[in-house]
Amino acid sequence: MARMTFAEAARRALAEEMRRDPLVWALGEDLVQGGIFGQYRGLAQEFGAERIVSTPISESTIMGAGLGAALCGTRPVVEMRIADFTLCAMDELVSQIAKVRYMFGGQGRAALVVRMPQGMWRNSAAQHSQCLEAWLTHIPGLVVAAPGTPADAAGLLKAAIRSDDPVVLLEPKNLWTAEGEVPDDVAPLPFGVARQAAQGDAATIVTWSACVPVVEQGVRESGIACDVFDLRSLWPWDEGAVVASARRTGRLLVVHEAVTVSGFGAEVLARVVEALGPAGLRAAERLGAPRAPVPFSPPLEDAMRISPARVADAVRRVAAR
Amino acid sequence: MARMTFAEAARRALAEEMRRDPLVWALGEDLVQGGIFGQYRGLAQEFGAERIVSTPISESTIMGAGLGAALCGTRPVVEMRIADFTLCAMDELVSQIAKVRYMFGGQGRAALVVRMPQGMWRNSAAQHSQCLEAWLTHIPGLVVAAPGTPADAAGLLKAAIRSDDPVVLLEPKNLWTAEGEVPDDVAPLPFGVARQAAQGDAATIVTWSACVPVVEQGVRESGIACDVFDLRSLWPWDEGAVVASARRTGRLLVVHEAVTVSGFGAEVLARVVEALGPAGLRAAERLGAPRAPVPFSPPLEDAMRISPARVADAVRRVAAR
Amino acid sequence: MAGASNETARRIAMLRDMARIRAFEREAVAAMRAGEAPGVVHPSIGQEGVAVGVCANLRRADRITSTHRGHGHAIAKGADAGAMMLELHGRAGGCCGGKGGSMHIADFTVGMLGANGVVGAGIPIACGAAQAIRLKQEEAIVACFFGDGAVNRGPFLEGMNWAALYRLPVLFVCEDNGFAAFTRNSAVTAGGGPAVRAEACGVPATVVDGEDVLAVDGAAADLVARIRAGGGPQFLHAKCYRWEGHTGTDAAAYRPAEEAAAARDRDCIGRLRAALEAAGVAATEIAAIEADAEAEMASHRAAAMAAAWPDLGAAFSDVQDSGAPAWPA
Amino acid sequence: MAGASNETARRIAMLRDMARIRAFEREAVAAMRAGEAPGVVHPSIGQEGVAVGVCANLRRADRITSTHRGHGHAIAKGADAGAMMLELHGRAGGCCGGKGGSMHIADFTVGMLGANGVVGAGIPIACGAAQAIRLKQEEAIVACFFGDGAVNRGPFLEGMNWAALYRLPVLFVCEDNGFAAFTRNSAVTAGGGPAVRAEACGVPATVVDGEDVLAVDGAAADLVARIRAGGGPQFLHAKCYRWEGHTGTDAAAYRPAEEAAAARDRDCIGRLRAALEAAGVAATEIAAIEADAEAEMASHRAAAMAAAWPDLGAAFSDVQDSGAPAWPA
Ligand SMILES: Cc1ncc(C[n+]2csc(CCOP(=O)(O)OP(=O)(O)O)c2C)c(N)n1
Ligand SMILES: Cc1ncc(C[n+]2csc(CCOP(=O)(O)OP(=O)(O)O)c2C)c(N)n1
Ligand SMILES: [Mg+2]
Ligand SMILES: [Mg+2]
Repeated sequence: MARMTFAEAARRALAEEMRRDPLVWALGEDLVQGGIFGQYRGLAQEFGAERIVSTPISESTIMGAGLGAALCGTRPVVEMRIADFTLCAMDELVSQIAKVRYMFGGQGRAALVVRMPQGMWRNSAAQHSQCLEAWLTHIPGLVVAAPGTPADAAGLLKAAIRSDDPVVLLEPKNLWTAEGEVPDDVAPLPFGVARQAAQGDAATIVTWSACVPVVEQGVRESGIACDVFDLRSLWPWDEGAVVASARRTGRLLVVHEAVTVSGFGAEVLARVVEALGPAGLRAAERLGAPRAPVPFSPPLEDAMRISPARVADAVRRVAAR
Repeated sequence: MARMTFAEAARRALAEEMRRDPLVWALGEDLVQGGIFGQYRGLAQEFGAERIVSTPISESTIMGAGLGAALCGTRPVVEMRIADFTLCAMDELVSQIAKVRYMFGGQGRAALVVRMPQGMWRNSAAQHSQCLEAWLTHIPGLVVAAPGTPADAAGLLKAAIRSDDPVVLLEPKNLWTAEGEVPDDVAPLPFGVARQAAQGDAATIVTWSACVPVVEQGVRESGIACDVFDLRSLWPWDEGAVVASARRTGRLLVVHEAVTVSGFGAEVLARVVEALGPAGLRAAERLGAPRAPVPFSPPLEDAMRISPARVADAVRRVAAR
Repeated sequence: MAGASNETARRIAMLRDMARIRAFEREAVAAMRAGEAPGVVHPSIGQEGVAVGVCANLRRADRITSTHRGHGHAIAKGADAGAMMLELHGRAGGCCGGKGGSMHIADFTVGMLGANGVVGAGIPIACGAAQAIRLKQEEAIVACFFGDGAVNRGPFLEGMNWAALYRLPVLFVCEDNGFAAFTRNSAVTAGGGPAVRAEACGVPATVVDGEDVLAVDGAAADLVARIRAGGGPQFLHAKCYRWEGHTGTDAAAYRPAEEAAAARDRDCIGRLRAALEAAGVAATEIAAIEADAEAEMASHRAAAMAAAWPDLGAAFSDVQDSGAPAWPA
Repeated sequence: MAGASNETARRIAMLRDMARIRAFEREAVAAMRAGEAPGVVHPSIGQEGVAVGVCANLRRADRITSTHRGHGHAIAKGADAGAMMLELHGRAGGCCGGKGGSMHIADFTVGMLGANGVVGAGIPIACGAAQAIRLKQEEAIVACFFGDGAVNRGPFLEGMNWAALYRLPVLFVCEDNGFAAFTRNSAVTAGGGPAVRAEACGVPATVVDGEDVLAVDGAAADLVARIRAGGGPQFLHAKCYRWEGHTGTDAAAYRPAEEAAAARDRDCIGRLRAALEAAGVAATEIAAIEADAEAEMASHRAAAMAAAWPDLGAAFSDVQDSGAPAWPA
């Protein structure tokens, strides 16, 4: 165990995978310079410019070349810089990468990772703050992972690289510098297994990504003992654990940074209601962002953010039902 | 009233709007040739090549130019050919068009329409069959309309053109040739007002777009009297009517062609559960596509489609709860 | 005369491939019109010389990426035409298990990495394939086919720059049939055309008469040799004409009938036939090749009509390993 | 000598604008480093000559589109620097109500259609703006600014072709400062560069020393005149250098210090200052202009720090009319 930042944990995990498998390589803008969050620092020196490839500002081709390279047997790590820029490569991700195995009847597979750091990061405004995880869970063919701790950043990145499915890894921009304990020998995490962060009978709280520490703190502040799940991966997601808990507590609260409307919280809520029947629950609610772009000004941005205090309020409300 | 196809109703509505307002114009591939579904037939002859503009295969610029043209006071109708190709223009739609008014503090508005015919159409396979309405409802700034009848195709297109908001119009590819009664003088439809297609106390059935006729028939086949709502617009959507009905019937079924996981059905279900509390309902379910791409082969494609028989089964199941 | 007869044999092989492509597509269009092959078929009839002239210079280990109009590329690269015909009919045994259809025809066993329903989408894929080939130190190149319409899409620019920058082993082949769907491409394209655009991004370009398979073959041989020698990407702009409409149901009313008729007079197959006859190959031998091609494809079509539909489970397989869909209730 | 003095007055105005941009950005970077201006600031210090030389030839009715590095374009087009400084501080009264910040600076009242956080995104927008101008028969043109990094994005190709095809009144201005974020752009760009690419798509191109505002002014005057005369789009490739890092916090360790120092010696402001002094303008007059600019921007910064935050309701306004978000519970 060692204490380190999210970025450092991710950096080490990638380095370890690149040492293990010479077919792993990474491509994206400014990678030789270390990436914009330092998550590639030093890797070009160790692995050379053929495996840590700085690219032009050509998002369609960064993504599409990742696919071509996967079809020819390498394991590319496709760096999108931030999730918003993936919007410049959506055809490549959704109509090509996600579908290639299926539409060619299993002849080829897109064994690659798309890293797309997402979410708010102090005052980046509307075009640099989006959370798009719900979109990706809607797309057949994609695995969607969303670490919320440094250890999981490492474990999920390793799992993503070794997976034969295309895996989208949503790293929370706001947590790159957050610290946590990371095992010396990080094992790849299985997809679809939540981490239970707290236990209690009052309610079942589900969250992921940047909201993980916020929810943990908010639940503590509420003083109410709840089951808290950090999903870690959104597709597949740990429906079994969440439904079992909700059956016991009878109360579900899903918290995420993304816009509430058509966010992944809707899917979690809907599945739990479908699984237990509405009568099996006393409360089922979501806490997310209003359906508005993210504003620049600090107090305005804060008004859109999930805070521990808002989580605590919601926990109290749900627990009281 | 006259009987006509969906495509013809839409064609007439656009022609009427273009006659009414010289600032309305359309751009997209093959428009001078009438568009691929005939929905622009004859318009180039009437309005000339400056207002019915055939463009290169440049989706990013078709979309982005629409925005620039709106910011300078015209009202462009942006034709995407099919929704799947919008994936080539997502940055322009999501990070530019949807956000421009907000991020510039109201200085400019994207008063434009994006037409994106969507969904399955006999054996078009994975890259030409996607339903992406849930994505769009998740994006602040966008209005999302989804007509399911020829009359609504006309009324919603007129409303979209006159709206000062950017409106995405999802025309169901499978219904272009479907016929229906269309008023001689089509009025623009207000957004957020559902059409109630049937009445009954057994359950509340919600649907839209290509599933409208399928659900109407399936409910008839079930022999069970239900409230059936064709939402017509998905953002805003007629939460009031649906919640009021579900309060009475206690049973909700949402049916759509899109993949169930993270589809807009999840949002409808979640809102109804949040509004009534889970205890206010005896059943809440969704019927959509499995999380798989759309296959080519007819029997495989049929296995993914919503059919009247599957709707009837679901209605019986929900009504029995 | 071993050289000459080798050369004649090579030309006869090219004629056979062109005849097979044409016969395949004639059957495919007929099947589509008869309602036997579902969905949409984009025939490349008249353009066979490009696919064949290029692929004659490729090895099995080489890869190709293709377009919505991809039957010819697939057959020229050695794909199994029977499995392709099954695929067009959506039947079990189709090269994509019936899940792809005409627009997603593929045969990875011969390096055919897939047709594509999105214009220009093969360009970035080809670039990445070439990067993988380099990383794995394989001896192979990539040929990337696309239409003239694709030169107006962003990925065209990105891919040209990318391939030139990393000096990738890619042969870009622009099949310029003059049309993008129902629009004459010159009506929506400015500047000096595909070759000029490629060169502006650092990819050397060659223009060739795509209706002359020997010219294509000669140009491709030269370019492929340069690429194999480590010379970086090359661009081949092949001018041709699409005899049929955009799809099997498009009557192509947007262009003069004489124009299409004139293209038929320039037939790539007819020209090679004439050249072979002039070189002393018997007309009967050529006729037999063409008859064989027609018989082969007619039998593939009959076999496809007789074949079983795929198992319904195929609709839910090969999506993904983690989080795969369950067979619905 | 009225002509000469008019010309001198014009040059003095250009000097003033350049000095104001530089002073604005010095304050902005300082405010960012002090933690007073939130988020990220991309300074264009050293590149002022391009914005000013181009905008000196624009009228109020003309439009511009801009980039993430847009302060200079905005000020040169006549935007209110005080409202801009408020915006950078996220305060009420900011030109975007505090909702946009530095990367989304805009002033529609002077035709500044907005900075953009997405590289290259202004290119299609400029094309559409020009189409609207034509449809409305307005007398105006559009100037579209972008960096050298943008020439590797797909929309660059699409937009060049589009503007040339429809002969739109657009002046494309490529501000080539040699870097795309932390990467030297020549290391990721193949071929003959921005001008060659534009010409390949049918847009005539001119290359100019962007560190010489008079050269930029002269070239822009010529190109703008051609555009106003209906000559279709034109491309101006202006070579310059970014004195600061990519953002206010980037130390630019990826380039030699001498290179940046050499660029400072070519200072566009210094060169115009020298030219004016040579033309007989008093050094004191020039010093006063620069001092005024500094005083103006210092006072804007002080005003911004004293200004109120926006009303919280602003977070929920101007999203859309139909389906607008409710103030959260
Ligand atoms: C991105 C995208 N836009 C539009 C289409 C619709 N479309 C299919 S084929 C085609 C024309 C393509 O022309 P070209 O590239 O010249 O190929 P050709 O059909 O002539 O072989 C169009 C517009 C598409 N498939 N993909
Ligand atoms: C589509 C997209 N990709 C990546 C980025 C991240 N990014 C912001 S500025 C920049 C460099 C842009 O270089 P250039 O166009 O030369 O403009 P400059 O910063 O030099 O003014 C990059 C890569 C972005 N904003 N948009
Ligand atoms: Mg073509
Ligand atoms: Mg630059």
